Amino acid sequence: MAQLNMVQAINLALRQEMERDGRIVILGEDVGRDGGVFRVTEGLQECFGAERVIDTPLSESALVGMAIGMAAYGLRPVAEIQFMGFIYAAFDQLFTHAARLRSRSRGRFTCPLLVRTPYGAGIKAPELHEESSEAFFCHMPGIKVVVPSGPYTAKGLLLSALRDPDPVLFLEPTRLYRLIREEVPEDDYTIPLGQARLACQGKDVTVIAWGSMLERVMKAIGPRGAEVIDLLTLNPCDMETILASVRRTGRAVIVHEAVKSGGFGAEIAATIAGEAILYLRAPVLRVTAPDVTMPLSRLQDSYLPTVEQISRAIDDVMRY
Amino acid sequence: MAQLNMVQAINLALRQEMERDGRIVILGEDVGRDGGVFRVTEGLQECFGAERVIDTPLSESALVGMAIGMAAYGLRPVAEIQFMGFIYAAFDQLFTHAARLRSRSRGRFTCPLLVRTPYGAGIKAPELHEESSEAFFCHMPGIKVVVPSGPYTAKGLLLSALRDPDPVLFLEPTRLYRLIREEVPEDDYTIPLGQARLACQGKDVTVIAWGSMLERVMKAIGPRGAEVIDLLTLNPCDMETILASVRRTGRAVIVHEAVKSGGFGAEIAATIAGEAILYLRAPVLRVTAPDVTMPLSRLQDSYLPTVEQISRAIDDVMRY
Amino acid sequence: MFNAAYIPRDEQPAMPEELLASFAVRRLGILDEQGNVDEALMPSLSGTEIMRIYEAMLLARTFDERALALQREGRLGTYPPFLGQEASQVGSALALTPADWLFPSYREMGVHLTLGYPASQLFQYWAGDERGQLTPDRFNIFPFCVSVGTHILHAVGAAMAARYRQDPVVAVAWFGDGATSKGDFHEGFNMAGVFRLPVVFICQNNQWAISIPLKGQTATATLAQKAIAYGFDGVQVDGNDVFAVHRATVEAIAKARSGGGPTFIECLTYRMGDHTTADDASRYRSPDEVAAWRERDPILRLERYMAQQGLWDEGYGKEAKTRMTATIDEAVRAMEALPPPVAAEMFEHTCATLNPRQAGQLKEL
Amino acid sequence: MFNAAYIPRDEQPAMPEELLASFAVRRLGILDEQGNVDEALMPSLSGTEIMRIYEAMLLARTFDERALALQREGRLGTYPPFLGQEASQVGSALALTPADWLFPSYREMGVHLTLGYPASQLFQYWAGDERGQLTPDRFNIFPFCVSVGTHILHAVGAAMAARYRQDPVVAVAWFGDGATSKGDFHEGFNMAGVFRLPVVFICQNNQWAISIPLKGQTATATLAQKAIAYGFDGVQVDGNDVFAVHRATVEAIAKARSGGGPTFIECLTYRMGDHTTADDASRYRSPDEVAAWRERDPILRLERYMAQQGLWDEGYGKEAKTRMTATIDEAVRAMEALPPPVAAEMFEHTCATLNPRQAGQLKEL
Ligand SMILES: Cc1ncc(C[n+]2csc(CCOP(=O)(O)OP(=O)(O)O)c2C)c(N)n1
Ligand SMILES: Cc1ncc(C[n+]2csc(CCOP(=O)(O)OP(=O)(O)O)c2C)c(N)n1
Ligand SMILES: [Mg+2]
Ligand SMILES: [Mg+2]
Repeated sequence: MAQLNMVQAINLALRQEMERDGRIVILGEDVGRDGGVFRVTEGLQECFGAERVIDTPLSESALVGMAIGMAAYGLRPVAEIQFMGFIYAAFDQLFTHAARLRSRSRGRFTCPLLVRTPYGAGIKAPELHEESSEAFFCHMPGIKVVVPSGPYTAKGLLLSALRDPDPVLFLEPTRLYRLIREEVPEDDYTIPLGQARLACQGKDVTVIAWGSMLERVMKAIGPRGAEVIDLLTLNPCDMETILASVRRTGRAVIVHEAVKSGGFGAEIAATIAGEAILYLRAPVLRVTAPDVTMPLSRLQDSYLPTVEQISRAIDDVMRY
Repeated sequence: MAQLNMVQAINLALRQEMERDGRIVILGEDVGRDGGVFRVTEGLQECFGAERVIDTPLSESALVGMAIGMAAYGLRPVAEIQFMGFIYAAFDQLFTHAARLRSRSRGRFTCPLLVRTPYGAGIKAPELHEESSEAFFCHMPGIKVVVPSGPYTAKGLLLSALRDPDPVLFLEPTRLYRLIREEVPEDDYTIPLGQARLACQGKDVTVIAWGSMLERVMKAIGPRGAEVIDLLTLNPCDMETILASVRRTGRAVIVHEAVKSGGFGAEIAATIAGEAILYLRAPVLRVTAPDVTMPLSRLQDSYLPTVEQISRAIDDVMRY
Repeated sequence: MFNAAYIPRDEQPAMPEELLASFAVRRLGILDEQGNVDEALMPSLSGTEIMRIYEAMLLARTFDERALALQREGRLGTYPPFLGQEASQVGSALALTPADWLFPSYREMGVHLTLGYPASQLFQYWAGDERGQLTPDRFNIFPFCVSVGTHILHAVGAAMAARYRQDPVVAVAWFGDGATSKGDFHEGFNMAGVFRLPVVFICQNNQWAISIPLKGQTATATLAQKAIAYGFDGVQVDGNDVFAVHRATVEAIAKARSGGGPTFIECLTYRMGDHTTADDASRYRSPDEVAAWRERDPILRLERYMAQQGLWDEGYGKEAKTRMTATIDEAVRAMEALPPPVAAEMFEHTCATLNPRQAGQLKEL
Repeated sequence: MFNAAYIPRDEQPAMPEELLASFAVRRLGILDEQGNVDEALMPSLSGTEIMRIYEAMLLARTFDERALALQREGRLGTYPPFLGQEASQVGSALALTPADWLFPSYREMGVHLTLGYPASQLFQYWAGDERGQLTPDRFNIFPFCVSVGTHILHAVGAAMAARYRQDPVVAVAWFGDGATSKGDFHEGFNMAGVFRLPVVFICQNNQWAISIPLKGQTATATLAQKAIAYGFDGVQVDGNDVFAVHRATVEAIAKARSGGGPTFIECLTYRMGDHTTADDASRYRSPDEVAAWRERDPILRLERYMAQQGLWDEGYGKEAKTRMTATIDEAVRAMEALPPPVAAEMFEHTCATLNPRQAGQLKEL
């Protein structure tokens, strides 16, 4: 077993699965010769050829739309959107078509499409390079949304996603790309989609997070008896794990880096309010970015939830 | 005062405001000669000319993108998206640009743009003609989302929206277009954006709805002591009115026709769970469409929340 | 330092420049309104084959007429008639093999019918039941695409996949003049050009996009010339001339199948009916314009040609129409005999499996 | 009935057809690599004007060099150098009036500087502070657009508004070769054509979109020919020839201002540096290619021409560079003297007023 960072773990998963499954084809801007702007697809074109690792024109809607056609035909396309801030041009193809093809054709055509994209803030890159708009895609029946929290989960989730019969949006927290190294088995292992992970057990408060916020949550909990849930899959969301935990702890704090209003934290809080209300001993708090246009890098630290804010929210619910 | 339906009320508001304000220009597919597929802009091109009521090519992204440029230049464009199911192609322009122009230019350029679109189900039209995807736009700081519930609110809200300094998405429930007639004053009156309306007072349960669901809610409440909140503006949402009511009633039911997961009902329930938990006497229930791809017309009645389902949810929370 | 230094325009004649490249757009027509054909261009079709073409067009029209009637009786929902576009649809459909992948818009029922897609399912779809879109296994026909132009990309993707698999398959997309204004048209055409894919794009330029006439859609004289922007061939074809449409499609498919890349075929035709049953075309176009196009009816001119050739007379015309009507009667009966969809079906195909939340919602039904 | 009736392709030669329309794409070049000009095409510029052009290019280059240096020192964030594109930027910028509306991508700092946009604000922006985008009132320059190609529509809209207001204003959008693949490029061009708007589209075809070379972006031989798809003129210009760029832009602006509609100008140039400071271009292109383009440096060739004309010698070149360096030094000082942004500023411009939720969040800061 090797110590890998997340870029390496994803690269490894792609490489191994491409060896195993000739239907997998990667396409995107700069994914081939350049190996991707984060080097996630580095070496894959050399290895599998330009027919399987395809550099495309600058054309996000076409990237996803073509991949839908390829998936329906029987391939397993992996489309890379260079940064999540450029996925909005492909929104129509994702929502109108990828999410609905199975239903519209009553199962005759399916869309085993994987869309990968670097996601989230914290790298002080230019505008639109640090978006965290996962909530949009969690309101699309038919699409799965997956967010790994480290190299190990990245590989296991990616292998599941690559084998899923339906479209999966795979959001890769850029801040984590090279931040964490973990043991990542060479072996084929999968982490099932739709199942959250208990990052740490506790009985006094449930803290729910995903992606790069998980790292801050782990720093924030300190010695308090916090149970930390690393969601891993946002859609479909493992509400059963969340509810079971909240029913035990009676307290919930949800942390995400997207703006609060309409963020995915709302769905979690709403589900708790609908199905675990009798167990609650405190308000369900959300620690998120404020409801403002995302600023450029110099104000990023003020925009993103901090360890202190998370810690304060935990204190607040504990005090009830 | 005349008895008008919603189509007539919106037409009247547009006409009166165009007379008052030469900066208003309407653009869209079939809005001119044809008067719009629902006849909302009927007669306006005759009245104001083809320079002010502009038939455009079939091009939703350009419709919104151009309107952004026009708004920044100093006009007040009103862009019609023919049906909400075709707005997704304009998602990028709305989210990347309309919502952010003021912030990106630090106030130098603004975007007083109104996007109108027929919205919601219940008319048994073809695929994509009955979408209810308001939640996406409630996760976009910088954009307001408005949903009238009848002819009177339509005119008053539209006049406010037409005078708002920032982009507004105005969702017109197609099912209500000709369903209700109401007294609609000829006079200039506005209903402020961001303020909910108490459709009916009560002290036992708060029911929150908007658009065409309001009509079903009013049928469902019966003699029970329900306080019904007609949201009118979804973003920014009048949480203060909701919280005040729930703090009185201790019970909340939220009704919307969009699918449940990630729907705007989640934000409301989450806010209640975060800020009125101590007052709650029952779970916060959401009555919504199920988390499935929207079916064609023959299954629409099974998909949309019914009067019975709403009524049952009210009973459920009352029983606590 | 440089305060908007404006250097005034000098008073010289319009700039002489070096010629870099030149392009031509051509038009194909074989069968004229009087039923005469250009023998040099006419494909060598047997009498039986021509009768097959004719009957396919007649079937399409009979379906279309019936659908309109059913809609008026409330037995179908909103319906988009294709009256006048039969030559474009049948002529192109007949150029395909069952292995090809088809990507229709919402107005190509003539393509489906020509290939043998069950008419009952077409009615079922337009009655608001998505089971009508469950394409029989012997075809590769994508569901109707209501969001204009967005399916062009799927055709391009299928062509990419077919090439990857080295299958001798061509992807064909049909769309209207309005679709040429959409971003996806552009992105798809560009991809097809860059990767030289086996795909044929067929635009039925019926000259209207609801109430927007062609000149409100584009400033170009033809749609065919748009292919110049993507580095492959575009041709304009008389879309009411089934021989020309057929010939152009056969050529384009052969080219695509042999690695020659994409072709854009503009079929210049006319939407003789309303946009849909929810539309009233008399609000935006003159009866004269419609009447002029009635003269160019694609079936009429084929009948004229066939009559010249001794392949058609009124008796045969009536007998054929009776047969088509019987076929369509049968399809209507079959459609109406289908059990209505049940609510649980909504849950069946959102994903391969239900997630726990959906399962809970299904239980609550 | 009609089971995928496939009528085999007849064995005839490729179809003869009627010619419908033909198109040409032209190329404009005035100043060659040796510094010789085509006198017939050369605009009548005074020595002073030529020196102004030269100094504008020098200022742009000096800014660009400094920005790279600052980035390496961690004083700027990721930065996209425009080395090699000075002629395209300065030549086009000098054709504008302050009343015109400008829509840059992220790589047009040379346009800003030429017009007199404060260099300190450009540095401020690239240091990650959006206040750098607060365009001074005397200009109508939109914020940099990072989402490739999406700003083209804003230029088209501004042109529409200017026409509605009957203002003698032209909208100008700059973008790269990569942007021509985007749907918004297409939708914007189509709208501009249909409404014949006063807009000029300037593509700096620097032949790379990060690692994607031009032939991976389009199957066409030129980008200029894409205008044929929209019914207006496209022209290819030597983008390293400041006189040609200037002349083509002056002509296009004059045409637009006088109601002649849009023009597409393709400036064929080269990105001599990395895509951004986060990129390493040596991964995907050869040093030979870059070296060949170094010979075509737009400043070098202007110096050669000016030397011929007695307008340039090494002494003047050095003196001018010293002045530009001082200007940029001053801008850096000004930028670094600015107070840092404070958190509350995030809340200031999302909407005209704060909503109650935002107000609450601001209080919690
Ligand atoms: C993306 C999108 N925008 C708007 C509509 C509404 N609409 C349906 S058909 C149509 C006109 C289409 O015209 P064209 O492409 O020429 O096809 P035709 O209907 O003439 O066959 C419009 C605007 C739609 N279905 N999809
Ligand atoms: C819509 C979009 N997709 C992807 C990117 C990431 N990206 C930034 S620049 C670039 C290449 C742009 O190439 P081109 O248009 O030729 O402009 P250049 O950078 O060469 O000036 C890409 C892919 C982006 N900024 N926007
Ligand atoms: Mg049409
Ligand atoms: Mg480039």
